[in-house]
Order: sequence, then C-alpha cells, then structure tokens
Amino acid sequence: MAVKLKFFAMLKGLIGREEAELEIPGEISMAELKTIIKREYPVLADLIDKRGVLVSVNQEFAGNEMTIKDGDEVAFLPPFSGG
Amino acid sequence: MAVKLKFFAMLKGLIGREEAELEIPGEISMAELKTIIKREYPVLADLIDKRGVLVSVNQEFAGNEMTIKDGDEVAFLPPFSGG
Amino acid sequence: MAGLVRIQSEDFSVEEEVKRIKTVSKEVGGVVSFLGTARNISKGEKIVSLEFEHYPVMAEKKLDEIRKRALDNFNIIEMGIVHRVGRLDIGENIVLIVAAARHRNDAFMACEWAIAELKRVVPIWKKETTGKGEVWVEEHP
Amino acid sequence: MAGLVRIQSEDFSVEEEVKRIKTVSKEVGGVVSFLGTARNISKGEKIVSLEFEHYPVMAEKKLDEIRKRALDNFNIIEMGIVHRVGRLDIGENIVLIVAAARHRNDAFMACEWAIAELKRVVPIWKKETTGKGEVWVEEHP
Repeated sequence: MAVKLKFFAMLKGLIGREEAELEIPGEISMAELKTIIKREYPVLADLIDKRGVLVSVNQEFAGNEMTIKDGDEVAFLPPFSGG
Repeated sequence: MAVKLKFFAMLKGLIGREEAELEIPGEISMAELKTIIKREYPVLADLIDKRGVLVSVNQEFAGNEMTIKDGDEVAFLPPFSGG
Repeated sequence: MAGLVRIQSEDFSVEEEVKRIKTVSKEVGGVVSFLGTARNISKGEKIVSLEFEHYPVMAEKKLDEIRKRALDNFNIIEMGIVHRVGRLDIGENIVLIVAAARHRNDAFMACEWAIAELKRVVPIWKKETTGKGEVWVEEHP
Repeated sequence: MAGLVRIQSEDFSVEEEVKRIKTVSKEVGGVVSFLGTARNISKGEKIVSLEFEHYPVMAEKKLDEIRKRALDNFNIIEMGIVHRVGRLDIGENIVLIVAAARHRNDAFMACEWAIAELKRVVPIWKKETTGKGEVWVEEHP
C-alpha cells in the first residue's frame, strides 16, 4: 500500500521536492500517518506538531481521525496567502 | 430686492413650476423667508413645518438663522433618492 | 480627461473607472466598487423605467465633498464617484463608487460609507415609472 | 463561456466579470466588487514581483464552496470569483470577487465575507520577490 504526498509553497523548499510516494503498512489513521511522516521528513515534525501546516486527503481538509487508504493523495498545506 | 426660488422633483409638480422670483422686503432670515413662502405657496406649508423639505441658499444647505440677500438662489429640496 | 467625481447622462465603463482609481498609486492593494443598477421591482411594484434629476452645481459639490471627506476620514488612497441622470431603463447603471486603499478593510468601509452618504446628502431625485404612472421616490419619508 | 468561479493565469476584465454577474437577474440593484492588486510594498519591503501557486482541483473546489455558502448565507443573487496564479508584476490584478444583490448591504456583506474566507480556506500561496530574494508569505503565522 502506498500514498502520494504533495508539498506546497515553502514546504517544497524545505523537503526539496513537490511530490513523493510513501509506503504505509495498511489502512491507518491520519494521526498514525503523521507519526510516519515526522520520522521520514524530520523537517516537517515541528510544523506538524505546532499545527503550522494543514493536511488534506484527496483535496479535502482532513483531521487526525481520518482513515488513509491505498492510493490516497495526502497534501501538506502551509498557511494560505491568496487574495 | 428679490430672490430666485427653485423647486425640485415632486415639488415641481405641487407648485406647477421649477423656478420663481420672490420679492423680499430687505435682508431677512431664512425663518422669515419661510413664513413668506408658506403664505405665497400654501401647498409647501405642511412640508416646511414637518421638515419634509430641506432648504439651500446658493447651493449650500441653510438653517433658519441664515440671512437671505438680494439675488440669492433659494431651493426647496424634497427627500433625496439618488444612488 | 473626465474628473474623478461626475454627474452625467451617458453610461460609464466600470473597467475605466476602476483602472483610473487603482493606478493612482503603486501602493494600492485593494479596490472596492459599488455599482447601483436599475432594478425591475420597487416596493412590490414593477418598474418600467427610471428618471433621475439633480440640482446642478450643488449635487456635484456634495459629491466632491463626499470624496474629500472619505479621503480625510478613511485610510484610502483615492475615490471616484459617477452618478447618472436622465431616463434609465431596467438593468442600466445608475451610480459607481470606487475606493482604492492599501488594505481592503479601509476600501470597504469608505465605499460603504460613501454610498450611504450620497443617498443622505446629495440633491438627486428618482422618479419611477410603473404601470400606474410616475412617482417621485421618497426613500426617507 | 468561462465559469463564475475560476483560477487562471491570464488577466481578467473587471467590466466583463461585473456584467456577467449583474445581468443574471433584473432584480439586481447593487453590485459590490473587491479587486485585489499587487502592491509594491509589503511589511516595509519593496516588492519586485509576486508569484501565486495553488493546489489544483482543491483550490477550485474551495472557491466554489465559498460561492455556494455566500448564496446560502447572504441575501445575494449571484457571486463570481476569479483568482490569478503564476508570476505577477506590481499593479497587476490578483483577485476579483463580485456580489450582486437586490439591496446593497447584502452585497457588501457577502463580498467582504468571501474575500476573508478565501484568504482563510483556499490553498493558494504567494511568493514575494524583493531585493533580498524570494520569500513565501505567511499571512497567518
């Protein structure tokens, strides 16, 4: 099982890329996914813990209880600055 | 001495004309002018008493203490409805 | 070039008026516009057409004062006001107020204040023609 | 015809967008527009240019939701939203929100709410280029 990760704006620079694939051990919660992400991308750990980024699953905002499934697109969204 | 009177919008219909000349007995206050106007144009009396019209002198709003002079343009302004 | 504050019988271009106001300064970050248009219904009556009359000189002077007071009292960079007079069909433009500011809140506040003030102090009158005839509107009886 | 809610790199015409919204109904009496433009200064820094990035699909969906919620929650007749992405020079148009209503207060409220909500929930990001380099803006740190 795998999910597609997307990084926007300043996160692209921090991570060094816009997209990545991540193997997951089966259907897991967003909370569990965040734990994996923080290990794989330590540079995101602080932002995730301090809620400095929002997370979406398949183009919709998602909370920690959301179930992540195979093929989902999970995006990390720094504070918006449109308008 | 004379002043020029102007009537706008619904007042034109009430009075039957847009403009008129009015003889005044010398420099008088707006309060005195209103007394003359109410006598000359009884159809305006109620509107003037109930503050249903504003009055301007030479294109500027004027109160009862204003002095009316020869040649002044005095206009009677029903409630505005621009915009 | 036409002035920033005008009364005219011809229609105006929203694009041109907005461009004129927004280009007065590179500091402009937000432009708020209010466009008043001729509705087909007023107090339940179906309107056929409208006619606006104004007190020349005084109406322009009052509009100009509104612009100056807006510049004094709100943190805006520029304001433009155009009001049409004469006979208008349903759907036609009546009035346009454009306020440009560094930040949007100031532009919103100034624009909203200006249209309310226009209705309050500018000697302009609206006559509505309905199936029943013509009537001068008294918005503030 | 282009939709009422869009993200695009090309510039838009204020005239066309306003006309499209105001002509949806003859009951429209007031149209309020907010135009956001690229300022030359941000937090004291002189800006050379801007670049907007968005999350495709999600950004459009969120803009569409703003329009629908505006129609549900305010007494307006129609709303249009256009946001540009890509590189923009100083003075260029960034975003336009147009709200049409029977009465002006509803149009003002809906337009003001929509631009605030856009900044809050739509995944669009601004990068400013100054003399010191490029920086992604964090309006709500």
